[in-house]
Amino acid sequence: MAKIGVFVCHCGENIASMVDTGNLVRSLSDHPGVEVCNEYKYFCSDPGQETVKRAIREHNLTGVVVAACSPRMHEQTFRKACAEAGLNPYMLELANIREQCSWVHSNKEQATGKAIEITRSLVEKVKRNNELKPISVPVTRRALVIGGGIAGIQAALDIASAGREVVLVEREPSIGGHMSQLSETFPTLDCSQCILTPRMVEAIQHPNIRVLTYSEVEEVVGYIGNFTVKVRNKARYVDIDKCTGCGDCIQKCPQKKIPSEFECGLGNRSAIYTPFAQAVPNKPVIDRNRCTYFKNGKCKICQKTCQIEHCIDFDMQDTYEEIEVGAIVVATGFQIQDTSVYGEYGYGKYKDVITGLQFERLASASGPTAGKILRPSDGKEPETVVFIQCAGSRDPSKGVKYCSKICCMYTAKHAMLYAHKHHHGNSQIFYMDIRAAGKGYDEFTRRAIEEDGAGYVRGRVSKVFQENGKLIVRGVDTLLGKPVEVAADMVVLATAMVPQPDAKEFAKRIGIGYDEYGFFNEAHLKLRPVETATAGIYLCGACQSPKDIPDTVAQASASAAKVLGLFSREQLEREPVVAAVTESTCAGCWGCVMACPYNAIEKQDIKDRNGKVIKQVASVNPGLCQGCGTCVTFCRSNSIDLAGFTEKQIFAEVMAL
Amino acid sequence: MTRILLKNKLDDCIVTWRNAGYSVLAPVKRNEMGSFSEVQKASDMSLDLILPERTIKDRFFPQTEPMIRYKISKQQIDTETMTPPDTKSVCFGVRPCDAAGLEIDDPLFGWDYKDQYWFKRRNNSVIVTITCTASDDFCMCTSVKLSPESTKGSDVMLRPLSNGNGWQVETITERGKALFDSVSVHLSDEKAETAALAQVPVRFNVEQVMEWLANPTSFESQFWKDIALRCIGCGSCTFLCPTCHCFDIQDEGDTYNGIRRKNWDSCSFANFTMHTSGHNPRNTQSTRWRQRIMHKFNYYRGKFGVNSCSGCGRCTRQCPVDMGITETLQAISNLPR
Amino acid sequence: MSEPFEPKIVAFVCTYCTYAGADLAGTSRLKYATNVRIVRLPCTGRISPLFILKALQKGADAVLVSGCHPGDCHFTAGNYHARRRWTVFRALLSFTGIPEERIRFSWISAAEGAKFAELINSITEDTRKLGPFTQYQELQTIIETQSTY
Amino acid sequence: MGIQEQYRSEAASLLSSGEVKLVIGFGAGSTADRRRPLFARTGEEANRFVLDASCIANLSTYLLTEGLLSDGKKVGIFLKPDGIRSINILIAEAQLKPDQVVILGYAIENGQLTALEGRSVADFNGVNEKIRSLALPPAVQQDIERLEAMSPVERFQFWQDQFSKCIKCYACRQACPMCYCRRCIVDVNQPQWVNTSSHTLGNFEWNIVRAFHLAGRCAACGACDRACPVNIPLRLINARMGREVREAFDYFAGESTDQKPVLASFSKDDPETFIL
Repeated sequence: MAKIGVFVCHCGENIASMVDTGNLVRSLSDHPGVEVCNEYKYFCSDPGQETVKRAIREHNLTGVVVAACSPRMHEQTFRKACAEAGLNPYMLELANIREQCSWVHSNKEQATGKAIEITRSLVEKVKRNNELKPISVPVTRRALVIGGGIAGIQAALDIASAGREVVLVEREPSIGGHMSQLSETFPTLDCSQCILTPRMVEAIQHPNIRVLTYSEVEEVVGYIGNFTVKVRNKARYVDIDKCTGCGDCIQKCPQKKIPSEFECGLGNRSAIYTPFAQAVPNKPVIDRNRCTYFKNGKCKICQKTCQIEHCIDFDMQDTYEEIEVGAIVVATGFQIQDTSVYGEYGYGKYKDVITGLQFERLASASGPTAGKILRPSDGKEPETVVFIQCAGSRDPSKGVKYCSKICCMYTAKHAMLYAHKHHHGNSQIFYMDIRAAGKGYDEFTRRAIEEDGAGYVRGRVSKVFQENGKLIVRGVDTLLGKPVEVAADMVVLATAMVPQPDAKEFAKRIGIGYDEYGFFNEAHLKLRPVETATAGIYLCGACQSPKDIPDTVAQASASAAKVLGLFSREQLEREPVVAAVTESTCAGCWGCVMACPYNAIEKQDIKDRNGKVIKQVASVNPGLCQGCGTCVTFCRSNSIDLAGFTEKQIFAEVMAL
Repeated sequence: MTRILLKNKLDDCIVTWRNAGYSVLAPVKRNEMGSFSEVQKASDMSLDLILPERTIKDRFFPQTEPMIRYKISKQQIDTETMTPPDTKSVCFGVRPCDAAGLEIDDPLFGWDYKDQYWFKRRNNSVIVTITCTASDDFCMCTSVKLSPESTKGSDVMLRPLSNGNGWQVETITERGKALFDSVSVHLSDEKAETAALAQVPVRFNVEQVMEWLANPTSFESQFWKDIALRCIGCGSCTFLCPTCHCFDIQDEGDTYNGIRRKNWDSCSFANFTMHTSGHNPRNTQSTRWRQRIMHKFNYYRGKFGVNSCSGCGRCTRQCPVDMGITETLQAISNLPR
Repeated sequence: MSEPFEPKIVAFVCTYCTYAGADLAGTSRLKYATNVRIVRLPCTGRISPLFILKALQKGADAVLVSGCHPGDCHFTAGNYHARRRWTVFRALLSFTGIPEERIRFSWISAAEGAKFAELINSITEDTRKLGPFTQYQELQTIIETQSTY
Repeated sequence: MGIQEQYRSEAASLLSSGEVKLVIGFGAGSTADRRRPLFARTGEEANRFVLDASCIANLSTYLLTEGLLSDGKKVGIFLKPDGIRSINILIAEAQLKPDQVVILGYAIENGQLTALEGRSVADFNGVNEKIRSLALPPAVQQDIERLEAMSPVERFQFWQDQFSKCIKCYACRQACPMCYCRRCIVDVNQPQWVNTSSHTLGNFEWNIVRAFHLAGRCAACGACDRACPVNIPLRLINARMGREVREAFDYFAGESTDQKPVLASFSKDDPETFIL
């Protein structure tokens, strides 16, 4: 006979204020098979768990229902408690009377009725739970890091330094990401390249890291500890093993007027090029769309120039490789929003209206102006520069709803850099608020204002237009309540950080969730910020949400720690929620085999005593089965069932509602 | 002198019977199926059917019968026995074969334990049979020693008049007599000619069949395998049979309440004899068909002295693959001996 | 005055998306009708049409089936399989006269707490307008009386 | 020589040459208009085969008789195009091996019989167009349209009237070549998804589940409908399901032997207008 313990948690007032727990306890005490039913303020606390454990021992309970929060919160807590008290941890169900009851209702009587039904239904389910044992699967102790910006580099280095192999995949010809484009970095103003390039070099030279640049992840199959990743190595037309990086080919390339992506269009590159001087690997790539040979069938000057035989190969094809990994870190970064949506700011129309990232390039010593801040239109020094913050962020109508987080800081930095390079320059910053929370951040913005003379005007800019060779910035100073007009020589837009344009498609391909914008979803915003809902796939950097470098690096190390935690074991214990076949009734139609997304179902011979095959039936490989249950629903004769969510359990659950 | 029930008086009889607390059941063809259903008036009846698809047995031994209502609480399971209502009924227009089926089944339902469901309804019912003036290729009452005018199981026998206006009334039991006495004002006393009975040929020699079945060597005969080759193992012959009586007991309900029910079961089903172990003593269709024939013409007779077949022919008439008792028994009588 | 009709709605949801979305509605303290009872399954692929039939037998006035958006299935393809089944099953129910409004299907991601709350409110409201699903529920009462001649 | 004589002699030579161990066809029935399945094991028995416009049953059900094909030997069988569709589905679902079946195909059009060319399963795997063009009988089509024109309440009432007749004899299931499960879902009693009692609720559940299990697998042979002893128009519900998979997924069950079952496969572009 079932002896079920029901434990009703008040969760402080969270549940008790909306659910009459006394009533719930009375109802459940009277439910068939319920041996003991208690309520307590916090069952997840030590004394609370102790109560559960004691009840299991004293009453020889065969199952436990904790009516509390979502199983996504405390299922593990109470499973552990059950196990400690000698009850199989899978003889537990959580009745979600908080997230799905007390927190969402405002009528106590109805909420209580609902809580009673939810709990009863799970008592009926738990009566039919089976004792299960976790499944052990081997772990491939090699990690894949997708994205070679600072996030990916940091994660790769941390994992590699702990002695585990890493494959770092970057789709651009060089690692480095956005950070390599930056001039100086707040709040310390150290040169971005100076602090980044050592990491880039360390990554490519690290014996445990294999860097695959100009490569993309095409497909991920498998599960935690056992992923198979298909990577496409895009044809570079330059054999990077042979290339010495001398750069002669680049010099001779007749196509020289191609706007450089790295320079945000402020500089040019050739058709065979390295994205930037410190690129890692410092080996060129041919831009097929711009190359004279690929366009006209004639040229090959680079190949003729190259001293090394077969180094430049126009017949090179994309190649594919499959890599086995146990964990994946997604660090695919961000893009900046297309600012052309703000026609009133004149971006694209006026050459001297630029984005913050373009300003970085102007301010960078390695940039197109060698670090001089000059107007793109005429190369003159701007006397007055206007910075417009939130040019896209926090603007639900045209831009994005969220705050891009870094703009306040980099705008202050821009004003500062400008002041340092043009001592008599005038900078005006239109802002909504200054968000400078971070170590040394507020001090940094104060310094921009107080020491470097940045003028902050609180208000929005309504229009930028050209008049007499000046960019007239018209806005409102909301503190003074007056319209303002500034005649500027240059306008810098603090554009919003947005997900990569293909982020959603990518997330679908590798099987992780994303939010309405395309930023990837963490498993729990607060408590599991670097894990995704897909076990074994982790996140870091701006692909999850807008982030600055310190946060990105911290998160990268955190994801590395998660990976290393996973890799600390040779075997992994997995939820035993797997399917199993009833051989005697299986008709061998193979519908389940075809429906299974994991190829986890095989055909198995059933033999008689003489070894003669009498029939074939389906058989589940529990190592491959992920427990979705699609096969169970397909099976017409109900010959396959899913542990933890068996037909009997669900039937009982429904019949108790 | 014989009493006559004219068709135009049938409505008056129905009213009288209904007023006396009877529900009147008669063959009704509705939604492409003939069955015994409650009628309000004569025009509801489909009396010209040779046989409705469903038998009168259904009204005494329904396809599904609630037996016990149960309520599960923490302390105990409360049960309440469910019995048929006390309604009296007139079963009007039953064919002699169907009526005989009831009498054939009486000993089965009463030999060791009196089945209250069956007998309560039997005691509350009056069977008013109409003799057959037409038959079809499947009728075989004469082959099982019955006839289009056999009175077995009937309380009243009505014989259609040759002019088609009504029936000659012949009461057989006290119960039948009382029923028609209650409507005597609606009956006429006159001499009238009754229509000719249907000519149902004798299709097999049942004595020979019984003899062969009783021979122990017949049980393992190849005959069964050959004859049952095309049987697909559905239960339609058993469920439409006026004498088949096997049932299963099932509980149906939710967490708190439910009903224990008695449902028809069929020896044609592979699961009928399936053991929990997975072993099935009758694991082929031929053994199941053999069981059905043996039961009807050997075992039942051994226990109750009567064959469990009243010759209605539904087993063949409705068989999806044109099998049936007739063909099998014909084949048995034709076996070389 | 009779009491306003409170429909009974049974929801079969996958744990990774819609169940998480319902949790998010909770953590966001969004308010919605109390009429829904959630049955948690690992994936929409596990949601059998039989569950829907049993929910109707148990007196559900409406059934909701919900899971991850296409392409977002935690199990990569469970919801695609589910979608086919639903298409067929829905046509079947409709053909047998079970109104389409009684069986609802949706995609609700873990981030769509608001969508969950709104959907429950709108299904509750719609079902309240439709009234109890007496047609089906009467089948349940017939079984007690049927064959008791 | 008429088709009956042609097929009698062909069946006889298949049997006498030992190419097949058995030919499943039709013989005379208990009445003039009835034909019954006939199993011939010798050339002599093959002379009892009857083939005429009354031979409408789909005999493919018999191929799944337990043990029949386990010896690996071949069986000949008389089949109409719907029966060939059934064979294709059964092969696609791994219930039959194509090389164990010799098809004696025939078609009935306007009461006239024609022999179908080809004897092996492969021969008919290429006649998709012929199979696909199998139209529903106009009467079935009209009945479906009549039902669809009804309000849901009326439709429910229609089926309630029909299903209340059901006695759960399972003739529909037994007659169907696709119902080959070793254990039918209705016989699963732990848990009892389908009420086994033949009250109207249980009958509704059974008939809905049966139709669902046949969705995309029905060859529209009408065997269920003909087998039903209480005349429930089962083929309407099956035909409606057939139309659904055809319209929604461009799927025509039984047009080839390597079709993936419609409900064990999917396309990312499947329609989903009804999903909120």
